[in-house]
Amino acid sequence: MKEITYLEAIKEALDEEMTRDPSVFVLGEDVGAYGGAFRVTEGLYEKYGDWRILDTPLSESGFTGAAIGAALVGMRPVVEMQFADFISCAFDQLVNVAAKNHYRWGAPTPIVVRAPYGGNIHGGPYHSQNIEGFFFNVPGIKIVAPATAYDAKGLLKAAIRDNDPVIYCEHKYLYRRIKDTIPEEDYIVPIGKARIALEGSDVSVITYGAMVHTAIEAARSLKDNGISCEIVDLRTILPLDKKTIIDTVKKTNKVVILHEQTKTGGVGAEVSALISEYCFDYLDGPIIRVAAPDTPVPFSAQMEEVFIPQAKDVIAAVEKLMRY
Amino acid sequence: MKEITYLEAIKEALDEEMTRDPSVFVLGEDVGAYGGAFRVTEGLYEKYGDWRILDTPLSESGFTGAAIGAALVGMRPVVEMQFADFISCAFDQLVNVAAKNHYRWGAPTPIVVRAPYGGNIHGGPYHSQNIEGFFFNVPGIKIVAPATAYDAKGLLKAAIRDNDPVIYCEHKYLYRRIKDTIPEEDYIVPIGKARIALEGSDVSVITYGAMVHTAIEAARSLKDNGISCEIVDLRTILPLDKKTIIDTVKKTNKVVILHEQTKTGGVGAEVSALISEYCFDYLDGPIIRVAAPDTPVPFSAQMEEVFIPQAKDVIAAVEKLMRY
Amino acid sequence: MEIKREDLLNLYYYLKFTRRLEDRITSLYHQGKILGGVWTSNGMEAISVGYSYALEKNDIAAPYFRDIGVFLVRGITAKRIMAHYLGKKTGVSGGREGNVHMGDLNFGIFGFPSHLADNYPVGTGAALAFKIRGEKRVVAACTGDGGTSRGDFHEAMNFAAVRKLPIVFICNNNQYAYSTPVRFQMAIRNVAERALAYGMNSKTVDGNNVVEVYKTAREACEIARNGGGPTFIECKTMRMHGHSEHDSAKYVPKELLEEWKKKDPILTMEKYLLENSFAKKDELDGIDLRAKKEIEDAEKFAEESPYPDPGECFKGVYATPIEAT
Amino acid sequence: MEIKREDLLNLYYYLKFTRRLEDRITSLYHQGKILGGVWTSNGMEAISVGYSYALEKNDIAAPYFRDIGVFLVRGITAKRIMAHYLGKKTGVSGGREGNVHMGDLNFGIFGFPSHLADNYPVGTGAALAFKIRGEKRVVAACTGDGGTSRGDFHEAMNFAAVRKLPIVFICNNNQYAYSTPVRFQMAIRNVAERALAYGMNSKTVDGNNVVEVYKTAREACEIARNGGGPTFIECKTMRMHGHSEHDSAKYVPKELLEEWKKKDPILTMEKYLLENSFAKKDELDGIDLRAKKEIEDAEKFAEESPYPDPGECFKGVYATPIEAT
Ligand SMILES: Cc1ncc(C[n+]2csc(CCOP(=O)(O)OP(=O)(O)O)c2C)c(N)n1
Ligand SMILES: Cc1ncc(C[n+]2csc(CCOP(=O)(O)OP(=O)(O)O)c2C)c(N)n1
Ligand SMILES: [Mg+2]
Ligand SMILES: [Mg+2]
Repeated sequence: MKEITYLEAIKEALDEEMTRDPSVFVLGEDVGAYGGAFRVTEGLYEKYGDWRILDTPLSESGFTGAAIGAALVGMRPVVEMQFADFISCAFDQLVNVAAKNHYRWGAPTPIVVRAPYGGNIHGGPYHSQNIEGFFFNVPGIKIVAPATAYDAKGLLKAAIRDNDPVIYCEHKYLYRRIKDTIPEEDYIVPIGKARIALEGSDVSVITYGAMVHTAIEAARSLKDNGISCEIVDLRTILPLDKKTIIDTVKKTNKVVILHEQTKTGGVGAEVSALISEYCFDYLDGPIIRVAAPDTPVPFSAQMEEVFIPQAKDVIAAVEKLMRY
Repeated sequence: MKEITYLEAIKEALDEEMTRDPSVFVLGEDVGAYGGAFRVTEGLYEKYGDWRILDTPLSESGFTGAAIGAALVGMRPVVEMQFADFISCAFDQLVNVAAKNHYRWGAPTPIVVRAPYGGNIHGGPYHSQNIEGFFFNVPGIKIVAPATAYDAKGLLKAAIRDNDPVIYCEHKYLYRRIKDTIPEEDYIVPIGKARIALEGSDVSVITYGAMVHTAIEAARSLKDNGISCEIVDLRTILPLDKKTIIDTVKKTNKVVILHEQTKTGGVGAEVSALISEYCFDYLDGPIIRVAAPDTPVPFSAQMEEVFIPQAKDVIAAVEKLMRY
Repeated sequence: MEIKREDLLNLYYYLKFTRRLEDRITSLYHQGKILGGVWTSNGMEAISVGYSYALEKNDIAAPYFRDIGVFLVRGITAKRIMAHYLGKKTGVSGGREGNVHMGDLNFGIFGFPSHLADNYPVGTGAALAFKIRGEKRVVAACTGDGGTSRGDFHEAMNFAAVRKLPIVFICNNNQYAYSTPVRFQMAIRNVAERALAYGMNSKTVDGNNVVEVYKTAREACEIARNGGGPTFIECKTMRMHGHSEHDSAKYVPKELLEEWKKKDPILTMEKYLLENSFAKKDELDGIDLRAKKEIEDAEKFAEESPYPDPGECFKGVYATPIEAT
Repeated sequence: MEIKREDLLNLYYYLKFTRRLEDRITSLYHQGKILGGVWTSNGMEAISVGYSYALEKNDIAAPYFRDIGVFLVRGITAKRIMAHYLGKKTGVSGGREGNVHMGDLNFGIFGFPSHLADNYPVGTGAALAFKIRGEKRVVAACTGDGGTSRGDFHEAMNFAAVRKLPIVFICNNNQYAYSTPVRFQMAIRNVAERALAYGMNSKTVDGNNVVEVYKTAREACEIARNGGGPTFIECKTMRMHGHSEHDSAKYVPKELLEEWKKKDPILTMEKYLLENSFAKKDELDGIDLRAKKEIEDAEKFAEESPYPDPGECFKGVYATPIEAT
């Protein structure tokens, strides 16, 4: 057992998978000798060389398409977007080629697209976006978003071994801010399974990514007021783990959905709709969503703070629901 | 008053707006002398010439970007996607340039992107997609989707006069299949306002686009069984007309949401979540979504028929809800 | 480069096979038996046949939608293709897809995504895999003149050139993208000039001469296979029908069609074979008959095949489905 | 082309102004007063200054992120820029944006979208509008060597060439895209060769020579203005700092930096002005002082300016908001 950061967990997963399976390789901008904009691939170039830690020209569509083609002939490419925001340039290849290959002509496309996403780092509109919404209505794509270092490693390994295109949302804010004690031996975190980040009985807070930590902060403070929150960390966003969602609602009968993604058309809408469909009789109050407002991510610290959901917003939502 | 098809309504809106305002122009593939793949611009080239009905090279990102730039200096470009499916290639320009210009630096971007979308025409995975989901989580974009010839004309005019980027989803299935009697004089249908397509009291069916007609078909048959449906045609998908949605739910207390878009992460999820948030106490049953399954649009008629929601699916959902 | 007589006759066979198959598909479409749309390679068959015949069994083709010849040359049966067009269960895609939107990894053919030029980057990826693994395999990827205006064309060409990938890029320059003539698509004379931006070798060939297409592609494949990097091959031809069967193509000058009619790739090949005594007329007729027969069988097979089970709609989205919870 | 002494001194002033402003921004960043990141045009100022000085008031600039000089030349005050960097209410974007992500239609400057080369298509659109309306206005759009590998570069260049649009495309070739040297980005010698694919005229100039950049851009603008179509101008230079202030740029050989240090655009211009007797040293010092003073005032203004109201976050998404219902 050893303690590593979220960022180190990602790197370890890459390193171990590349050692285990020669078909795994990484491509993207500046991932090579430089080690990537966030230094996630640092050291891997020296170990695996120019063709397995492969610098590309500045061309997201081109190199994502190339990853797809390599996957079709047996490789397991991991694409690094320098920032998740640039995945918009590769949208067509992901949505129309990768996502549909298997359905259309039976060809698995085992690619992983690493998307360093999320705000709270003063990145402004183009270096802070949550991009899961772009792909959330696209059948054929899988989306994961680890909240802990443990899951960051286990989900990336699972994603690499998975036979479908997986968008791996790694939250930039968490890179060096959180740590976990990780087993020495190989493990994966299965795609499609949420986890209970905190057991509780009064209200369920369903969330993922960096917001899991915001939820925990809120839960701590709510506990002091005698309110017990159950926190569900979705981990996989597409497809959603319906069972865990349904189970928690049946247990607590009250739901707050929390995400950093903007509200309209966010993951929370789907979670809410699922609950209304499957747990209507178990609900003791409205389903409240705490999410970023429907705006781009503003740059100034003052504005970004009201953009990013805070623990106090979660607390207010829970308290409102408890009064219900 | 005169009767025209949905397709003619679109063409008339273009023609009248181009006459009214010299800053309106159309660009896209084969829109010129050829009149567009669906013949929507037929005749306009002769009238407005090469520079206002402008054929572009095959380059969706390039010509959408060009539309944005033209809009920034005072034009009101209407981009034609040959099929909505190809909008994926222009995704970055729409999401990262058009949608954010006004917020970031105060510059309005009055472009309209005409997106001939939807299935039921044996088009298969690449000529049938519903693309509203791509943009539904993108603040700064507006999305409209007319269900009638009257609205097709009025919404396109409103979209052209609007100062924001509007994605105008025109349903290919409706082009020549429906007609309306249209006033001779100029009119618009305001963006952001839903309409009650059918008044009713037992259950609300909230829908848009071609599915409005499916809902009407279902409502007719349900009426024979003594069930009265209220049909809400959203018309504008982003931003949603919350008031009309809330009002209908308060009236009927039972909701079916219907769309041709695939279910997960669809517009229906947001509508459902809004209802849970704002009308929880008015609900007499779960919110049921009738939507396409989470798959690409299959080609064969047999499969496409189970893909596209049918009146019988709506009837089954309503009946289930009535038994509730 | 010498070509064996056997290969010449095969090329002739595939030209005929492609023509006859698409003619039949067109008829079935007009009879209402094929739904959606039909796009053919009529008058352009030499390109898909020529470049795919240049590939070895282990190579990969990443075709575009006028490349039905690739499917035949690589061994997909007319039966499966015909059933595919009819939306049958026994077709290449089992009914999930239609027209040239098909692919089959067992035959080294990537599915064609409708979005033009998308298969250029995808093709580079397979070439990259071969390079990484040190395999002596190559890729041939194709698009139309229209597709060369797309960003994906640029990104793929550039990447292949930088990394010297074993790929041959084919461009079917049939002088139009739908209704848009090449002069409204690009301000250069030959599409091949596009390659200058990447420092890539290029060739412009007569796309109606299957032998020339084959030879040029074959040479480019050998260069690629031996580490010499990519080549771009522009095949000049003419689209002899409308863009699709919906389109009467009034925008194409009649004289242009007249001129190119004389250069029909099948006539050209027939003449070449006869004049150089590679074959006699009756041998060629026999070959034609073989193609005709196969297509008749294919049609029968397709017509008799069942439609897919509607429930198939729900299957196959993921290669690794998540267990339902 | 003759250049007036006044223009030469203006060019010198803007070079100095840009350098000093960015130097100050860099300091403030290291003091923690500027959040996020800082990217500068250090050593490359002649490009943004030169090409934007070539524009007329009514023309449009569509810059990229090393083009802060464009903002100064076009008349945006250092005060507003400094306040923008500090995230203040009085800044160009009122706090909604940071660093070179700013734009202002009143000054004919399109906002820079981070996605490189996105401003190439956007630029063509403004040029198209001018052509449609018959206005004698031109556009200058800029990107880096790295940005030329993107699809949007290709689609914009091609469209501009086909439609002979009044646009001048500038490329800042500073030999690296972040850590990636040009040779791993493209297999050509000069980025200018990219233009061959579009039948577009191109020039390669010394990007550290502001007079050369200005003259070449000015000539290209006049060609464009008079219906002669677009030109692509590659400005060779060297990025003298890291990609951003985060980056120590160890991957750049020291000798390369040494070599280019000697070619510093300000030194080059100073030498040119003195040797050709356009100005004396003290006059230049006076100009420098003027820039220095403006920046000091700007900093004071920015520091004293209020932060934006947090509620601003919710405003401005739409130009025509839908009445709340
Ligand atoms: C990205 C994209 N945009 C639009 C289309 C619609 N479309 C289908 S074929 C075609 C013209 C293609 O021209 P070209 O590449 O020259 O091929 P050709 O049909 O002439 O063989 C167009 C515009 C498409 N398939 N993909
Ligand atoms: C589409 C896109 N992908 C990635 C990035 C991240 N990024 C910012 S600057 C940069 C390198 C740019 O190189 P170049 O175009 O040569 O400009 P330079 O920084 O050298 O001036 C990269 C990769 C981006 N801004 N846009
Ligand atoms: Mg063509
Ligand atoms: Mg550079």
